[in-house]
Amino acid sequence: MRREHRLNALILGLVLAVPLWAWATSEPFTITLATRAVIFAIAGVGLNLALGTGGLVSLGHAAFFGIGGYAMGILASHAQTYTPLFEWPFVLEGTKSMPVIWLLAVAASALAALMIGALSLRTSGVYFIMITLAFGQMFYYFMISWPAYGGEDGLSIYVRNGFPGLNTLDPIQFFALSFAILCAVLYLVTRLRASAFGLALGAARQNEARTRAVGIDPYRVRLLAFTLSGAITGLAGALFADLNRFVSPVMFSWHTSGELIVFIILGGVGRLMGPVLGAALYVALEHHLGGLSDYWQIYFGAILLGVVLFARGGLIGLIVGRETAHD
Amino acid sequence: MTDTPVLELRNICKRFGAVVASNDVSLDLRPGEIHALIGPNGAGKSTLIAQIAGTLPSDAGQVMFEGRDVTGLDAVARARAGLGRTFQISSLAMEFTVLQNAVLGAVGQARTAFSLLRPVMKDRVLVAAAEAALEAVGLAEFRALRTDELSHGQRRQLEVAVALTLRPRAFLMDEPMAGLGMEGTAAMTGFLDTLRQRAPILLVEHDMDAVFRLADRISVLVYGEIVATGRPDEIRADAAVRSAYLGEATP
Amino acid sequence: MTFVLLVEQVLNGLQFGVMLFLMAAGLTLIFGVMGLINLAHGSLYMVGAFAAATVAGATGSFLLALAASLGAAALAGALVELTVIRRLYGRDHLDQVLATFALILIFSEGTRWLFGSFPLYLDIPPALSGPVALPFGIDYPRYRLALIGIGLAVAAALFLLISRTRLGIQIRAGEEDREMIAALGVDISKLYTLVFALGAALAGLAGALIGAIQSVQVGMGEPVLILAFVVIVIGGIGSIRGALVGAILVGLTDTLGRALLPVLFGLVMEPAAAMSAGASLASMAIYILMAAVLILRPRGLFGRA
Amino acid sequence: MKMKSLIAAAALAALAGTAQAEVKVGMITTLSGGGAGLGLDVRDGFLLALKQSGRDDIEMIIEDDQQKPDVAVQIADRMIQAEDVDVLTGIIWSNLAMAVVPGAVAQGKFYLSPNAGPSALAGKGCHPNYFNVAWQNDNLHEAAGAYANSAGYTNSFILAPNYPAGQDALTGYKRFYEGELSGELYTKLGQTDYAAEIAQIRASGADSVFFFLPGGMGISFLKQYADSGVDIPLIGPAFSFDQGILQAVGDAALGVVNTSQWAKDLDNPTNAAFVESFAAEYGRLPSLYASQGFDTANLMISALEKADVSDVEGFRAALKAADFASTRGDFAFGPNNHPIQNIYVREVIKEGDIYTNRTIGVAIENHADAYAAECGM
Repeated sequence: MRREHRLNALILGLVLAVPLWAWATSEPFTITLATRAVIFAIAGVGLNLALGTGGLVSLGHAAFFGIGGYAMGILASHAQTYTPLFEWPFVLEGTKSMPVIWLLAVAASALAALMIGALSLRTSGVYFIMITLAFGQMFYYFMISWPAYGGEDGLSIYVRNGFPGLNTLDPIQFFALSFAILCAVLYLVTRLRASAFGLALGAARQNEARTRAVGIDPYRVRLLAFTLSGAITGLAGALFADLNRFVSPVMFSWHTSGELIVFIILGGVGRLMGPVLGAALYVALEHHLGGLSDYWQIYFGAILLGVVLFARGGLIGLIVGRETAHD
Repeated sequence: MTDTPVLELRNICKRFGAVVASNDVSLDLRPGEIHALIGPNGAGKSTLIAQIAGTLPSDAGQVMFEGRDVTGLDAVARARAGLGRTFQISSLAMEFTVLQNAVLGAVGQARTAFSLLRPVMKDRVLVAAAEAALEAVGLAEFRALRTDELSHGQRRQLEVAVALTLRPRAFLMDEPMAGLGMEGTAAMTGFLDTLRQRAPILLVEHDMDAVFRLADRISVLVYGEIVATGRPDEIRADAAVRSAYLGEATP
Repeated sequence: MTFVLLVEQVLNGLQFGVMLFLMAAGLTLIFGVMGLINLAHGSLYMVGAFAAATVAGATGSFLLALAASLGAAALAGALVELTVIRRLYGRDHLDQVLATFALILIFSEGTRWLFGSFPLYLDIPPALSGPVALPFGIDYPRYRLALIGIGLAVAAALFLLISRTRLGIQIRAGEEDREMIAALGVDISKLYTLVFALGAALAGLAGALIGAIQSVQVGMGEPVLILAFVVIVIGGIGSIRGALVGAILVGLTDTLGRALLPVLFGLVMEPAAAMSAGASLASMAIYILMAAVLILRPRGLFGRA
Repeated sequence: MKMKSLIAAAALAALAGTAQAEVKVGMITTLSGGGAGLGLDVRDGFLLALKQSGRDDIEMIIEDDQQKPDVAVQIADRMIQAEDVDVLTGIIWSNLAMAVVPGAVAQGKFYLSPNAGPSALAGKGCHPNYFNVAWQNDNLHEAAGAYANSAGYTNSFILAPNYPAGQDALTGYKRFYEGELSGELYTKLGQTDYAAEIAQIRASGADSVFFFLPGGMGISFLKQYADSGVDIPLIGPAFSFDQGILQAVGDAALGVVNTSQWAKDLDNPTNAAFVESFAAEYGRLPSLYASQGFDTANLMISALEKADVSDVEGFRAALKAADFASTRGDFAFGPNNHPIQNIYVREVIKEGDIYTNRTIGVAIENHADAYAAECGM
């Protein structure tokens, strides 16, 4: 346990140190890469709440990532053209303010997660994996063919949205903002995991009959976990859209859902910092392997395969050993 | 007042295809008593427990709990209504510590499963309730162990401890002595003897010594039907029971 | 929409469904016996199509091409089972999803490395090309009729294999109780390799048959894979009968949705908007079907509780 | 591997030559996955032109966008922030162009498009630093509509995938086509089975079918259409009849009429030399995309001859002059920096064992796009 704590601190320290070093040596692109890793990490931490702590293997979290992204895209594009989103029953104007966008991204993805979860959680196991995939695909095809916001072309936002007191166009400042959100999300998830809710969620994953027998309804516990998980992933989606200043239906594709799972498994399922380490490694590998060969995905596939087959418990598991019980 | 049953089954039926698992079963559990349910393997004891606990819906009949019809309630609602059960095969969160399992019961009892931010293992009230339950079954010194590191017998004890944390108004216990060994069985028997003061126990048990020592009344289930109900000495003397059941497992 | 057109669309849906069944049967068999989710099943479909295109290009014989697709896919399947898949039995579904996701990357880029980035050529054999006249004045492609026939024949053969042969008994025993068949003295690892290769061969055959009327290219397996998953989830995972029913249901829903929804929307909306909205809904139709089935029957139509 | 060696050669050459006046070009294109064929052709055409120019002061940085917009944006960020490139090029897909181009030109870089031409970048979103060397997305479809008129078709059935480029394609066709429509269909993006659509075409009583189904979708449609026995003539844009995929379609494509701004047999010396040298260098016939990559590089080189890339105004004016020998013959930029060029009508034929196209006429001469008026540049 202590070792995992130290490792967690080390990972977070590295994620902070690399862009700071890049800033000092004027390597803005490395900062952008680190920001990408941090945002993926937030999405992964969100999914890990459902997948790791709750045992809910969702292959449809791209839906929430995409909804968060489009919340940003839609609000900012309306602000860009000075047209309201709708005027009835009340006037909703577009906005270029990150806090407002985040609020709406979280609300919209939480609502979607609540509805998808309410239906999907009636199933379990492989069926759950597949029904979440189906919901993700529904959103994907809907966004491709819905012409109002660019369809498959997506939406470009020419200038990154603003945050009071910061210049978000400066890579290091936007990184700092993303990193602060990652820390806040990690803190929130730590609290959730240690709470009575976290205990009930873990119990529902390990033994559903036991959970029922103590008078806790696993369905409701899981639904809340799924909703919170979707909301966090949605927040990451809004940040991701701001990083790229662009959203497209690719955010909804099942490959995105797969990648989020990859982060978690690379790092370690159910580990607090698993998705952080996984996302950082993923971005680093993608960046360096891409330069090696046209066929770099073969190597990437082989590395993934190696981790699944030989590093059970992910890389954190490999380093600190089996997860021990903790009070 | 004392004669009003806490738990009452009225004409409960369950069939799986052609197999009749429980056929028109009626029995009751009165305050302060241990009512043992015995019968040969495959008689339908565990099915009946599942029907009472609400994990298995009945085809017909009613389950009354404290004068209330709970037939339509699911397992969660019945647990909340005050039915504390232990499972025949230990059913615990194996990755949790012993204490965490007990605290889980306390959380269920306190209905704080949706408390999101307070660290549950630092909640004095819940932890105290959990530790008291562990103390009662003799597991206090193992509180920090991972549950999958417990011996089989210790897991049975933990099952009972979790049921205790629920502060139920009736216990359903499915073979709490199984695999306990001589000493463990003796300790558990002594413990259950005092437990009936807190709430009556419907006890399914194979250990006949324990059953005849503890039970105020005994019901005998054969092929899903109750063939006899009575005081231990009545059951010992009952001809139907002797032929159907006690022939193969003499007390 | 005329009656003739409707009949033709139903035939189209049936043919699409039967092809999906070939994919889904292997997938559901592998899940039923080994409890494995295989995302790389679409890659085996691609392997079959590429093998068929290569052999057809070299020999000009469609039958040899089909044989090559069966052989190559079965071989690839057996190889993957021996090296990777057998380490995944008994792992949780999450590990299986990720490992087979990695296999997709390796298969896709490996195929591109071997065959290049351009689609390959594979055509319908001359004997089966062109339309054939059916009753009610329907002209229907001969090859598509043949596909329906082949698919149903494979389905029948599969049912016979499972219900009548020694291998079938072992497969069914494997679905019921894994320890049991080991105790019966069946070489379980050989059985697993065999079942995996059989599933792979079916996928390869589907790839070759479909490749002749579609595009043989890298990544061709993925859309089909997702559809095959939809099929087996609707049918109930592990059930061959469920896969057949699910496949035909999905085939009909997709085809008739594409044909009818824009027309239906046209009744209440202006044509251009109806076209777009109808097409959007049609592209989501099978996912809506799947969600609806799972909400009503959380283990699919023929799934075991 | 070839890419590596070419880049290495370019880099070495750059080192050997004068370090002065070095130009850095960032190419973001699709080199992996199902759409890699297009990116490879653009890249190879581009590199061929560089090689033939003999210039040793152009440094190429080539990256694979995996056909994912977020990856393309990330690569563009790196090329701009870390590599400090002068010119960006290479993107194949409209949605990736929409993600990258506005940001790149806003940061003062030049972008030369070798393939995608979304309407948003031709109209309101036009930019002085953005030059399209291929076509505006609607162009080939508009030409198909014009061809349908001249061929005497009066009752077309039209279909395209349900996504913006598909909607633009049908709009583009209808903009020039004057006859009636017997049917209009949107299919699913990535769809591979067209039995249902072909049945509707058969029942529609149309005299012509216009379709826009890029990549594998077109291959599937053509094979299934040929096999269905429906003999209504097909018209399409060149994308489904390109050198790279014709071999996979085979006989099913023979005789089909398609519209293109380029063809292998266009009679001009630049094109003849290009076709011959491309085949010699890479061992395959060039495609439409290869010709676009080749033209893009030559446009850039022609501008470099006139002005240093650091002289932004001068370089921009030199690009705008389009003073280079195009494989398409006459080529000029309109007010929105999009091409004014002939769109030809081609027919698919078989030359020996190879399927290819033969030019049979001109669909529209000196065609510009419909969005130039919206461009406030």
